[in-house]
Amino acid sequence: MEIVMSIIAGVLFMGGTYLVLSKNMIRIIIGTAIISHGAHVLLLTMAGLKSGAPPLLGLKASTYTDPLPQALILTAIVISFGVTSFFLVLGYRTYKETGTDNTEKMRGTDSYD
Amino acid sequence: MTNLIIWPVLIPLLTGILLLFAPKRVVFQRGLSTVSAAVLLVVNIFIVFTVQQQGIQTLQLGGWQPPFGIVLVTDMLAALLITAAAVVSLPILVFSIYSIGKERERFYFYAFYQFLIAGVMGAFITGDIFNLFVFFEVMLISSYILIVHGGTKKQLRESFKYVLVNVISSAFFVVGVAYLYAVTGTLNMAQLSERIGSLDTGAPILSVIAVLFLIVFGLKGALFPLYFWLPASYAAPPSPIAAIFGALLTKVGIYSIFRTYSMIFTHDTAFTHQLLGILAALTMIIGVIGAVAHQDVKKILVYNVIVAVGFVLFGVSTMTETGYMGAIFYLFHDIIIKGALFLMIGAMITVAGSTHLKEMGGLIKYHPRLGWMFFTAVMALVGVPPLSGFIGKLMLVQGGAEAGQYWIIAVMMASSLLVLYSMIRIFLKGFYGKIKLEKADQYGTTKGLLLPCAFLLTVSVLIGVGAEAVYPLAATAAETLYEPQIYIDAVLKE
Amino acid sequence: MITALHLAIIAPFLAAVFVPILYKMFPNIHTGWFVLAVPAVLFAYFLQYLPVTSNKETVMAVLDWVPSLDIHFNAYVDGLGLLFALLITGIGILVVLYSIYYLSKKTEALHTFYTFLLMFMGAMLGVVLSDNMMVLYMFWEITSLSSFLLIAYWYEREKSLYGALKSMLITVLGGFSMLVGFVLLYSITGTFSIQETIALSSEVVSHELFLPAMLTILLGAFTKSAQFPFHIWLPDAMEAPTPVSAYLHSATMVKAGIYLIARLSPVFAVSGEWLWLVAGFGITTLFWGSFSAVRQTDLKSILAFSTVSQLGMILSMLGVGAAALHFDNLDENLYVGATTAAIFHLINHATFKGSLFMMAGIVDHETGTRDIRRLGGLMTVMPITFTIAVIGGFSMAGLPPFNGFLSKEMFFTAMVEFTEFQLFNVDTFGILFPVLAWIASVFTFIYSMMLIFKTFTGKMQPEKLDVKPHEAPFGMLLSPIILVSLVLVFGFFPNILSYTIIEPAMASILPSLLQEGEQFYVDIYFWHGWTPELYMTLGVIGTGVLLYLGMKKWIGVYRLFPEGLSFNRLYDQTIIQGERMSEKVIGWHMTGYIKDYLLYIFSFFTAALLFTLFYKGAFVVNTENVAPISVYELILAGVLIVSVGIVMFTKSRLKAIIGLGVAGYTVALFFVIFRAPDLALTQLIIETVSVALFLLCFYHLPQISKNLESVRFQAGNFIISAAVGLTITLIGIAASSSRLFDSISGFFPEASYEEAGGKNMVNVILVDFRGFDTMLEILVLGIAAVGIFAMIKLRMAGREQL
Amino acid sequence: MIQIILILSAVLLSLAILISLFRVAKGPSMPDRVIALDMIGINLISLVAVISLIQETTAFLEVILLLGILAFIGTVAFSKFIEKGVVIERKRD
Amino acid sequence: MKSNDVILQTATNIVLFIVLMFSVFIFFNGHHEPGGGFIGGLMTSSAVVLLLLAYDLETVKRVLPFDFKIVTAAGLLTAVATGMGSFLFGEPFLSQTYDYFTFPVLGELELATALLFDIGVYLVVIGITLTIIQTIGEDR
Amino acid sequence: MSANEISSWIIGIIVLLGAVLSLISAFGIIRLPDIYTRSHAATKASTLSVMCILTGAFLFFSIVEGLYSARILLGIVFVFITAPVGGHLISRAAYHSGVSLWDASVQDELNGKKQKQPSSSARESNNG
Repeated sequence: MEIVMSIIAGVLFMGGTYLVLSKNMIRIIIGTAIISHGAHVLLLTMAGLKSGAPPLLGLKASTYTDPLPQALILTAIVISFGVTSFFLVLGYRTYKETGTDNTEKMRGTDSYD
Repeated sequence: MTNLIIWPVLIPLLTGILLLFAPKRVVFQRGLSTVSAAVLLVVNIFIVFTVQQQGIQTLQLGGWQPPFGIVLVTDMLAALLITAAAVVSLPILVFSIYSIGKERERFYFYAFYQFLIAGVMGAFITGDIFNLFVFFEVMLISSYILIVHGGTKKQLRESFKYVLVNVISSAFFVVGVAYLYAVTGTLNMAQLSERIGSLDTGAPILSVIAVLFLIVFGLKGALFPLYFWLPASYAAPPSPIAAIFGALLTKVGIYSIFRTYSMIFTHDTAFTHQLLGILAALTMIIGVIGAVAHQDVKKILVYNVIVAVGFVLFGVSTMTETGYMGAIFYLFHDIIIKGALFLMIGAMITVAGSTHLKEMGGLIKYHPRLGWMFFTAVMALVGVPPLSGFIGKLMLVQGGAEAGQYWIIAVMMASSLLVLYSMIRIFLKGFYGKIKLEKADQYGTTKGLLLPCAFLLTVSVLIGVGAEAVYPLAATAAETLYEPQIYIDAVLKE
Repeated sequence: MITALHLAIIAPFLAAVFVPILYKMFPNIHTGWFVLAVPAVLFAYFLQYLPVTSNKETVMAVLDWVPSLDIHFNAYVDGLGLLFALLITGIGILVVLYSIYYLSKKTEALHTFYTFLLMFMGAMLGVVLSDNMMVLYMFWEITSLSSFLLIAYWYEREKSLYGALKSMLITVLGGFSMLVGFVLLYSITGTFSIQETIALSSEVVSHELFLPAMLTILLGAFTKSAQFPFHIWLPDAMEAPTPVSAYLHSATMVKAGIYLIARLSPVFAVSGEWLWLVAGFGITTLFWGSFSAVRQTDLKSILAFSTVSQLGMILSMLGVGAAALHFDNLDENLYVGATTAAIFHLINHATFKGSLFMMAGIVDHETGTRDIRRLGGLMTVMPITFTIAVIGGFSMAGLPPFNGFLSKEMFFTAMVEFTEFQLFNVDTFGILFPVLAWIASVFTFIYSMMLIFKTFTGKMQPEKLDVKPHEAPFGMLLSPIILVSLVLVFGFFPNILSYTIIEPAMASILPSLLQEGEQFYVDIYFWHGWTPELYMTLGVIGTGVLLYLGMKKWIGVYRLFPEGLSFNRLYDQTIIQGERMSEKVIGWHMTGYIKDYLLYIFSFFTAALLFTLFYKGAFVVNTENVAPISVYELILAGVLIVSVGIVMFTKSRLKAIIGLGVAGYTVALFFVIFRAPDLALTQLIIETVSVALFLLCFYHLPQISKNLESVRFQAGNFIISAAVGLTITLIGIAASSSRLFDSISGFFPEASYEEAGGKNMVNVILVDFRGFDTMLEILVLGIAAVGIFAMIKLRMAGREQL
Repeated sequence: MIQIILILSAVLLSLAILISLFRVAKGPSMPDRVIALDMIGINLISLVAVISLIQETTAFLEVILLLGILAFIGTVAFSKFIEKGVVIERKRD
Repeated sequence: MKSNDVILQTATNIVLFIVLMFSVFIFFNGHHEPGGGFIGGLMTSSAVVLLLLAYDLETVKRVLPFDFKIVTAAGLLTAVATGMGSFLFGEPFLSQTYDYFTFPVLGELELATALLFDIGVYLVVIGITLTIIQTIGEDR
Repeated sequence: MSANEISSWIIGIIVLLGAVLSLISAFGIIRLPDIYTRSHAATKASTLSVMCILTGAFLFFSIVEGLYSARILLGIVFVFITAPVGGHLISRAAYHSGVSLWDASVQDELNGKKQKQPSSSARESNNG
């Protein structure tokens, strides 16, 4: 299962990277969201899968899944939510101000002079 | 076990939160943030002395013993860096009071500034790799906002790129933590160091992870093939924001490389550190190329930020105690002098109304103090004794010689010369040369802007002249990095 | 402990601080009068060391600065140091005196001028009186900087800035190189003290770093002393006010390199490379400088090239003098004489060159030009100046009875004797030395004559002059008069210097030749009999006169050296092409397109990681402890992949969002499958809220425009992204297959309830074990939200600012 | 035995999701896709329930309820977007 | 465009009640079962999102007349202050404690400072979601 | 066969029934000709399927584990309330955004009563 999940994480990264490399602002933003999914899946996978019950002591199981990565992922998910929403709004503000959603046109005249 | 070392994070954090409550009361915003920055400076200096006298300070947050809880660790390196950060944050704040404008002030500028400082402080003192990630995010999100704050076209355009690159690098950071956790099963830096140190035979996967972390931190720290985002985005925001970015943000990335490559990934130095050394040299080269290529004062300075990255990381790559000390000295110096230079450039721009050198000239006639401070700062940057850059550079050369990396020393000296060339050009064309603007034509005044610059410059001179006083601190810091066992003992053994 | 000696070094700096204040306070008094006190007092102070050094005693005043790095501000006075200290302060007095009349207190920014000048003076004293290499380096760089500032003193002139930049770049280049050399020496000896290094010189010579250390230090000395091919900065430095040229470029700064070579001779001179390099570069510079001087038309340019050439001469004598170290027996040692000559000429050069510079300044000041094509016939209007020029010029040309003649004779002696030296191929190529020396002397003779006669004789051309020339005021003439009187004094009574100054200085340069209580034999006299040297001198005069008179016929020779091949042009082109190249490099890769940047970053990411992975053999697959797979999980994996595919290839933003939602929900389902309820909950809500946010923002955003990307572009992106995905997957498999340690998480099940009072371990970790993370995480959220608010509400667009 | 039935059910449900995804990809109209998304959401609820049965754990019961709520919110948001172009109106007229 | 949303609004009113109840439940239960401040806060905000979808910004502003930026700040302050509370007892920052108390009607309950911390989290999450949505929603 | 085993068989069958229903409705989504008919499959059949499965789950936890979970019941109620509303909203959105009916439809009651005003997103929905 770890191998399958590694592949899934890889696919998510691939998809995200592909989108991020496109010129369109929306696709780039969606791409970053997918990349962060990939990172979260990978973090969960790397901790080892299905090694016990859900980490709730109320279940009275003998072994539990590693709770630490789950807490980390939760933190990471929430942070990436904050960042993604910021990025999204930044995208649309940029569009409104510069009048383009094509990153090729966002080059800036002063890249070097 | 004291709560002392949480304060560097808490002071700006609390200040920032309090500032959120009354955004429109500008006087309150200014006053509180200035006071808090001053208090922070005092506290951090106190921490330096505490660390010097009592050794590494740790704080087990929530009272949980490491590695299970998060532990804050202030060794001398961290203490020095938080102090340097506090030293620059105060004058830059004062500078921005005079130059940032009411509108930005009313829209939480100071709060974001404080949060940025909190993030930087935390990144320096945390002893947990995931907590480092979280602090990075605090710092980054504040930097995203500061870079776009005001919402001009240029800012929006550049911050889109800036955010994108950093979002990706954050994802890579999580990936790195994931791999590291899979292999070592822990997040605590001291335990990482201990566990990886205990491996007799090489663990090839750790080399891969080390390279991954180099990429992650290199992205934040603008290491050679990863620096592309930096020049335009640092040149976009107003001067005080550019100053705090130039002074601090890349330094956090550098610090992280420093920390991980001196304490954690030491199992395969033949490969990883050689790579780091090569990249550092290339960073210096590309940095000076950029600095020489531009005629825009902000850009020139921004590329010099990249050069400094190369210098410090070269020190790290030597893996010698002298090299480490050189890197520490240089890092400390660079934080302060880059802050000073960005502020002075800011004052220049205020007066000249342009960032381009061809629009400037003869500024020294009406702004002699600014001009001579700038000249001195350039000399400090280049490493002319007795100013602050010298000791760092000397020890970097010594460390490089100890490690036998002569060709990197040559690169370093050559790039120092070009740094001098690029910066003295600003002096020659901006302050010297035909007078372009008579008194009446100037776009702004330097009222209130010179004092912060003077403060930073004074600190720089004091570090250089009083190097003997700073030396034991740097030596302690380097010792801890060179002998990770000291750190491990302080964190894991009570 | 701070001693008087330290104070003497620091005094000029301290005085420099007060100069602007005095300038403001006493606007009616020329600031120079205050400044004059500094060199005067210091000169008097240093004079009292004369008896000390002539008794072969040295003074070391110890002051710790950064002892941890072995940096001590140790002042050291011996014969060599004192010689230079006296030169610096002595010439300093005259230059300041001269400048008082040269620079008008009405139009010039005197406070900056004297601040720089005093800084320079202090730095020079520091260079020659420091025992510690790092302190020496410090003062060395300060001399470069203050000379930069002095050259750029008229900062609105384009040429001043050009010359200043050039001199700074070249001398600082040398300074950096020298710093590296010092560090290399330190890594051999473990000390920065020059005297201690000299004591350890035998170790140094046998060390493998010896040669690199020597070369880098020599580079420093050569650039500072304007040795070929680094001499190009010196002529351009003539843009400085003349007092500066007289001071820096004749007597002091350029001699710092000579000082360094003399000072470090005991360390390096036993090696053959040293002998060749120092003597070789010296003689080449001597020739090239004198040869180039003849083609100049500007008085100060002639003097500049002449300085270059004279410095080369001194250096070559020092180099030849080093040959003495290859013989133990002092009595039979002929080469010591070369060192004597070097020091003697050093002093002589300061006197005649200083006076000549001042003369040029006077001419410039009184006629408004320094161009010899516009000058002529000034002899009658400026008789005193003419006399100065004659004495200085004849001395420079090496004519008796002036001091230049004496040292020139000794120089010839040294060169002739050098051919007899039987080591390091000198016997083969050594003949070049006297030949070049002789040719150079001829040229020296010619330009000296040009200097005197083209300016002062011939027809006056008042129509070419802006002002009507007249004799300079007495104050301005005073300094050069003093200097030419010294020329005469040293010419007639050279031996007043012999054992007071020259011999102690030699003892510092060649200490290993002296036993306790011995001293060098220094006796300088006019008549040596009909020696080859005398014939050489006569030849010089004869040939020189002929060539000077027939100059029009052969001056075309210089056109054979095209301007395009000169070192000056090399420097200019390096700067211009360097800038252009770097603009190209930057413009080429810093395109401003974020896509390019990401491509570089991703390429490096995959390349570096995959290389490391396989180079290190880290890729392993271990299926021992992996979790089992169910069919439905595979199907769900398929769902996830398909939904990502939908997002990737769709052209509709809504479809992309739906795809993203499906992907997010599927990820949440995987969280369920892998027993992470809290994660599943969070992921679900966040996914939903994000989708709502996307929809909300879509109101403001356009459709994804079609046909943006070409197929090739897409294919390229796909390859890169596939490589990124592959990298992540492969390392993931490798990492999960090589778990080296147990996770620390075994702690949490017990501690959660027992110590933290919660049954949901994830929540307990979030609020307690790692509550700090959570606190910061909500901080991130808070900042993001307020930031979004600020970003939307605060619009300063339209007021683009810097 | 019951495990096999449950896994079989899970497989069927996943297939249903995959098939619905086909509709998401194919369209042709946007509401079609949203319907398919809604369908996927509902199937996810079932799947979570089945997985809880397979794992014999009560840990995911919250997820079931939450998924119901969120699928609804999602559907409302999408249909409003399709209908009006704006998800949250400033003021309804 | 005018539209009749009676069905949606009626359904929302019922659903909203369930969601809010559930979010409170999930918030308090978080220490022992899946849930907690984040999820509780997010659920509450998704309830408000539903309300926004069914009605409009003005209406919701009337119902919930808060400045959500202040809510965010207050939440942050609560969380940090909880952490600093441990200074009073000379404990490290963010030390949590808990105890069991017997209440007259409710019987024995566990009270933990962690709950206070979670309230901060809860407030922040609500505050930020609604700040963002309101800000974007109002932007024209 | 113990009572427990019987009940688990019953549960199994209910769950399987739900799963099969869900698959059938998925086929409906694919096979049916236009959006309005597909919406039937999506809302009606899958609501039934999810209720079957949830009932199965409720039974399982109450009988086997002895836990009467209000959350599952609430979930059933919830799906029961929201599924029709959701279906209604989408169909309405589809109609308003101008998605055409199946050619074989016999009746369009709203025809003429409501103006078709393609909104910005409707354009999008058609070109998607």
